[in-house]
Amino acid sequence: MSVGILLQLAQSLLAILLAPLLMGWVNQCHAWLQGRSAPPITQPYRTLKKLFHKDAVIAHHASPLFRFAPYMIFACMALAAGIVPTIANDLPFSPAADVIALVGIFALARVFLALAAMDIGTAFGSLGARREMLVSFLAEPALLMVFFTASLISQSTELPIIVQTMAHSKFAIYPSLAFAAVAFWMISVAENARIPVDNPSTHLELTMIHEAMILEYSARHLALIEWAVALKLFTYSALGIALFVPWGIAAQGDVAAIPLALLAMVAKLLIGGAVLAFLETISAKVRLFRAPEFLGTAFLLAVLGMLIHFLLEV
Amino acid sequence: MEIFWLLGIPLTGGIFLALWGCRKHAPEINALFSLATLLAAALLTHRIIDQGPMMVGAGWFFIDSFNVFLVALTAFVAFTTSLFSRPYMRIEEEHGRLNDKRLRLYHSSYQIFIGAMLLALTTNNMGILWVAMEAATLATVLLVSLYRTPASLEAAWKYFILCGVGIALALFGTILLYFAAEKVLGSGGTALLWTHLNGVKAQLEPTVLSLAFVFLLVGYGTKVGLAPLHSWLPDAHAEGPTPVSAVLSGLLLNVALYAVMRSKVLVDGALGNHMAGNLMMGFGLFSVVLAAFLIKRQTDVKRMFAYSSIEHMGLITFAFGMGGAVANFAALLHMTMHSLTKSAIFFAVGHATQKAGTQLMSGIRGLIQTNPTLGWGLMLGTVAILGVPPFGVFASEFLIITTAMHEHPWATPFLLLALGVAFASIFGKVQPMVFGETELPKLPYQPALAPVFLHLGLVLMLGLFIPPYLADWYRQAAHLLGG
Amino acid sequence: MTLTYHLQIVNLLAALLLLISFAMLSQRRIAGLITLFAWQGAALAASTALIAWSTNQHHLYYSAALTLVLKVIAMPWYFFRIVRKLDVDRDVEPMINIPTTMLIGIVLVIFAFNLALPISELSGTVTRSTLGIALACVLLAFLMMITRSKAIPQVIGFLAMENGLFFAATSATYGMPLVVELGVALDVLVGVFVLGIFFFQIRETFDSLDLKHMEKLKEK
Amino acid sequence: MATLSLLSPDPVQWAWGIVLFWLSLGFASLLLQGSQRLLTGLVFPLGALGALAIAGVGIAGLTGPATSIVLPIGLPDLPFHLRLDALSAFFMVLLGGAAFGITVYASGYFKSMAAGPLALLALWYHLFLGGMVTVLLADDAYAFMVAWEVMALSSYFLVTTDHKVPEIRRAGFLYLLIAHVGAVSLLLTFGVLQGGHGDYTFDTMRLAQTPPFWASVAYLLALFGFGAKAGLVPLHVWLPEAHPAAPSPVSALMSGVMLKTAIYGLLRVTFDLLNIQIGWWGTLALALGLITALYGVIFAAVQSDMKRLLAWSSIENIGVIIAAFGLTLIFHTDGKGALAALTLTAMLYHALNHAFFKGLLFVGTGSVLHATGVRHMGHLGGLMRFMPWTAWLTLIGALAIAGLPPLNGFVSEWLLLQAFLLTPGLSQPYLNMVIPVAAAIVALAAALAAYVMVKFFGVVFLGQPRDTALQDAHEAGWPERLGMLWLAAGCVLLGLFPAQVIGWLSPVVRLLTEQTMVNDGNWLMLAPVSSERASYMPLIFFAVVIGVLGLTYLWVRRVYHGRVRRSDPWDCGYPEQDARMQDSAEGFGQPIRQIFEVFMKVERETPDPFSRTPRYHGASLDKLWFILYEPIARVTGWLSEQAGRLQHGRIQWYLIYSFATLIFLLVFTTR
Repeated sequence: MSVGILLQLAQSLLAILLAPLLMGWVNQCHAWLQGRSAPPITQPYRTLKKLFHKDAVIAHHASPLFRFAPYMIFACMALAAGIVPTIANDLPFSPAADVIALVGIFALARVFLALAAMDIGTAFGSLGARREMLVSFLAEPALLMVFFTASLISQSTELPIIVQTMAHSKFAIYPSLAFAAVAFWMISVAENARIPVDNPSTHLELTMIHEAMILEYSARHLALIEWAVALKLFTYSALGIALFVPWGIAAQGDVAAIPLALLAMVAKLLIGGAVLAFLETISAKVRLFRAPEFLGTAFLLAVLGMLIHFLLEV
Repeated sequence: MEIFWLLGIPLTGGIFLALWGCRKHAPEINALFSLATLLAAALLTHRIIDQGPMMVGAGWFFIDSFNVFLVALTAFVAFTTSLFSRPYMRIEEEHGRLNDKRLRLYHSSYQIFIGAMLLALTTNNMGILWVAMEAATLATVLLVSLYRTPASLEAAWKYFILCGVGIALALFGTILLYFAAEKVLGSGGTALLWTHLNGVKAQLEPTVLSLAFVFLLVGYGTKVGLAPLHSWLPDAHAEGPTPVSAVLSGLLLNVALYAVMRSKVLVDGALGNHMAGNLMMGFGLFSVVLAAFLIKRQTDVKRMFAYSSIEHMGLITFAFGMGGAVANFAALLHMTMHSLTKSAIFFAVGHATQKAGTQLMSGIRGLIQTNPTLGWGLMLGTVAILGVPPFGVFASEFLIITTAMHEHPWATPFLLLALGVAFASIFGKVQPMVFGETELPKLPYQPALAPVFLHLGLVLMLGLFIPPYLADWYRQAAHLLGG
Repeated sequence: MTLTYHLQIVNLLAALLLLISFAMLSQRRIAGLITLFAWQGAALAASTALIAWSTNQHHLYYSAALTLVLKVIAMPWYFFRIVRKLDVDRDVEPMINIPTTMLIGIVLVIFAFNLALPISELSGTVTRSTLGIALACVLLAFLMMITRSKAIPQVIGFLAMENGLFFAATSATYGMPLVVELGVALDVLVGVFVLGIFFFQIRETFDSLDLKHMEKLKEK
Repeated sequence: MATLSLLSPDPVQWAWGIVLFWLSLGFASLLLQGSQRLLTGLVFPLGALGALAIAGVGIAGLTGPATSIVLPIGLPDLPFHLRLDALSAFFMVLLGGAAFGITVYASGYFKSMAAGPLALLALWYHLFLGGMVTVLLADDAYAFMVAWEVMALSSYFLVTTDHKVPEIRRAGFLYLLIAHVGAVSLLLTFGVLQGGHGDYTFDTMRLAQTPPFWASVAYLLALFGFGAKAGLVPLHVWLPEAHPAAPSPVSALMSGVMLKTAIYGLLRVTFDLLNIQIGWWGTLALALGLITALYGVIFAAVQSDMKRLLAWSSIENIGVIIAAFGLTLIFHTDGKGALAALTLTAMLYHALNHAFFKGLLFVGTGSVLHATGVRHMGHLGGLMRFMPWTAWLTLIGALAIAGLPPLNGFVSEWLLLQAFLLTPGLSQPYLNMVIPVAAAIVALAAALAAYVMVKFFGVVFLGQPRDTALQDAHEAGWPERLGMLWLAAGCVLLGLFPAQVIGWLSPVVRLLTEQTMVNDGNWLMLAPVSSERASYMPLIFFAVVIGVLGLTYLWVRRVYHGRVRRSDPWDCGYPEQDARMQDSAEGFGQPIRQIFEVFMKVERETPDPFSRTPRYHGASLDKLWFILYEPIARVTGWLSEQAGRLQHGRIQWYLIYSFATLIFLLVFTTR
């Protein structure tokens, strides 16, 4: 048990600390693919440091909610990162929240971000909030459907159990998971404000979603939000790994397997990041009104996956 | 003995008022006579409760639980109506729509009308019953045409002709009845006595009785206002003075239905099948539905409530048609509730129309602003008549509808439809009359709202608690009607 | 059974009644109508008296007398007076034209006879067969009320109906109990009286007795 | 709880006593017409105490055995039977809990009302409360119907408190009409259920062996009748009209509590009175519920009147509850007792939650209305700065109804989704496939609810005031705050201690499904079937979030600094942006409208390019109104016209009617 708690802490901290690195890696791959000279992989850390040192500038009529939100968002993301098994399975904290609760956490963070965006009452803020909620109300059920497919297979909504079934029980091919995986990819792209739904590196008001919401933030608040964003990307990647390529994650109480698991993890993340960057580079951002269609497709795929599970695997 | 008081008082009242009616205090005298009648009725009722059904006056009169409660009801509503008519008629006089001579006519024929109805209720002789009904008609014809306006004359004329024809058919039915009875009871006076007929009803000739019942149903049914024989009713109610409308739909319709029921008992006994019941159910349903749809298009408030009377009479007829202990009980209850509530509504409506100076509902607005009690009276009365609990009308509708659902499910869609339409129409029209803004003036006299709330209070009470002896009456009557 | 000849007379009178009813249906002029009505009353009284005599039911004499007084003398006189007062002699063309009315009348008579047949079988009275005629008279009077578009003819139709009823009572059942008959007579009397008042009121409000003035009250 | 049950040997008598207390309070308030201060200062607080007592009695009744009394009133052969079993008790807890907060709030809210109307309002208010409790207690058809209609009537008079506004009158009329039609169909239900010998007590109905066909008829009638009250699509049209029209505490009561009485009735009839249940009933209810949920939330998203928005969201929640009801039926008829128990628990839990957060939100809008006199969100905004109490408390409600952890809305949704995930246990393969898709719809509705709540809270409380008048909006008084605090506390506690709440629910669930939901977890862990399968620990969850939050805060402050500089908003450097550039309510709803336009009849008036004062107006109307209700109205109109032709005016025609009738009957009888 104590080992478990140690592992839990270690993993959570690891996630929190490593998250910006993943972000850095993705950006680097971007740069390479676009033939630019890449920023150092630690660039995100520097940005955060700089931001933390700055004085916060806040609009006159900003309400307490505005200042409270970044902490809330960060806390939610940290919690999420703590729940998803990255290196070790069956952590003492994981029963606190299953996949549905996980979706709930993301929703909580999102709602606070949207509210904070509307708080200043600028045109961009409410615009961003609206678009974010528009994207999310389609992405969220789709994500749930993906999880449902997995949990219908593993008879559980507990991530550890799911990983257990996928990784450590007899190997089987689940066609439904293929659909789920594609859906999951599309969803995580949307949720993490990446191309083709949103573009993290633009401030063009016609297109931006996420950036529009955090326009008014500066200094430590902005830092926390950026960090939370990185964490979110990390968590989603970890989720994807846990659901679809869980091999390598250390089984229950198997402390010896931890180092191996760590390596496997890093490798998967590197590959995942690279693939993300690659796909982003080759795809173009769609018009905002196409976004619902994009997510609708994801939703459809997820549901299809579930039906296929019923057709072929029961 | 009470019976002679009961019948004598209104009669003398009629004559007295005809002679002295021009005096200043005619309304009070009228009220006094009605009060006396009420007392006599109370005594009679008391005696019946004590000693049960009895023949009075050498078998000419027969009082049982069925008619005694109608007698009490009639005397009571007649009294409250006379109270209401006191200020109402005063105001009418102020407005110059009436003069002393007309008032004299009004008061005397009011008394005679009441007397005739009481006679019709108490007599044991089907022939006398017929005579009394006709007398009641004649008395009210003059009341309906009291204003002498073209409209009121037209209404009265239609009333007279249609009811006259109807009642003539009823006479033919009575003759056939006598014709059949004479075979069994031998000719002479006794052959039309209901008690005797009831005693031998099993031996009466079925074919003759079925014919007789058709004539009686069509005849008295015209007076009950069953569609499609109802055409006189809305006109007569809308054009006569409001107290008359109140007693017409509160009492006369009941009495007519009473006559129908008396004959139904005999016919059922003779035929041994459900023919009479089916006919009544058919008439009842048709009236309910037709009335509901006609209510929807009304603009005149009294006319609207007249149609609602048709609807309720249809409901009662339907219930009686279903037969059986529960349905009969419900029908009797509904008779009581309807007369109390409807007369109360007419009282309220009467003052409202006087206030607005028109019977058009579009002219009556925001009553609870200028005098709240009147407004609430009308609102609560309407709610009650629409069958919303805890008012008593609901109690009977509850029994009727649930029984119908169990006995004759095919009928319930019609009931559902009709009740829905009627509710929408009436409530949708009354609401703006009671609520909202207004600039109507106050009334010159204090309106008599005591009767309104007295009635509504009774209806409310009966909805939540029916005194045991009253319940016993209903039960006995229901049983006697073949429960 | 072979009828004694005064009963044959009764049947004859019955036929006469029917005939008069038809005549009334076809009569356009009000004065003529009243006369016919009086004749009908007379026939009725005569038949009643005959039945009373043949079956010595004494109370029937009273009702015969009553009929005579009321329907042969009082009412026609009263109506003539009204007609003269209001000089409304001519009735306009009835709603349905006369031949059609006649045809309908025939149909009604047949219907009435068929209706009365099973009852007449049961009737113990010697004059049972007249019940059908009585019913026919009632229905014809009803038809007349429907077709006429003026007040007075309608009322006469109404009274003719009462005649029919009365005939039914006497012929089929040797008359109702006396009280009832008195009551009925009284009612009729009062009714006619009331009507008289009415005519004047109607007259002074609409200055005619034409019913087409009285079609205001309806569903818009 | 134990003390309470000691204190009241017979809960049902207590409950009835409290009802009588409320009634007397109502009529007493008629005598207090003169003094406004007594009314708000005494009558309403006493009423609130009554509500609290009702909740207590309910808790006592949950554990104790069913108790019943017979009152001396009612019909001669049918005196009022009252009975308090676990089901009634649960709903009494719901009622009391919500009504206490709302009534406390009301005692402050109505301070601004004139004494005369207020006395009347107090009368109807307490009649309303009494009626609802009596509905829960009634143990025979007559008592039930009387209480049911008293409830409807009093609430109608409450809705039309401000009867001088024509729209409000119209709303009240529509409400009462649909309520009445529903009531008649309930009458028919009881007509089917009764034994036929005029015995209307629920006991005999329980014993009656209804044949399947008639049972189905009864069920459908009940679904119609109760659906009309609960706002089941397509019988929902009255709800978005009536709830905004009423004074806010009343809207809160209606939305939070009254709708639940319909749910209670549905449960009572289906599981208790009917002796058989049939599979397709559940499927029907599930389908209707899902449609209602989606329909409601979509329309909530496009509203621009804040109370109307909440009303539509009530429709959504009712839809979710009915869907859960349907699923319960499906499991129950399929012999999956445990799963039925789980679903039923989820349903009851959601009903309870909805009472609290919807009550909270409605009274919140009440305070806003009080402070600004504006209901249209287009004229609000930035109120968080002027009325922080209201804003923060409302925020709790908004997060709860959006189904966000760790608040109560999430728990019931979580349980429900778990139930959906368990459907592979069912015997019909067809349902197996369809129901997870149904789960998708529930999830969609939940996500949209979040959208709606962001819109609601963001537009009303955040941003800049869209109207200069809002500058002097005042915070709500103390009674209001207390009321809101109570309700908010309910939202939080129900979210944090699900295990306990489910423990309390178990008697109800056992009563209806002969089983209870197994909780494999412990006092802080919720694990429906087995902890292997799913688990959720709200307390831990909450603690961690708070902990991390606190740690981060401290760490940021320690390691770095807390310096803040105030300035104008940045907004991409655009200098003269003002309040009108924020999203209006319509603007925020626009994407939803674009996506779901098929359900709506959209009225747009776009400004003409050359107009000096360009203004845009858009309204999204309920299409059902036009494709369902207006045709009905037209048909009845046509029919009544035809009927009118009969009343022709010519006496000859009338004579012909009688004549024809006579002839017809003669032929009819002698053939």
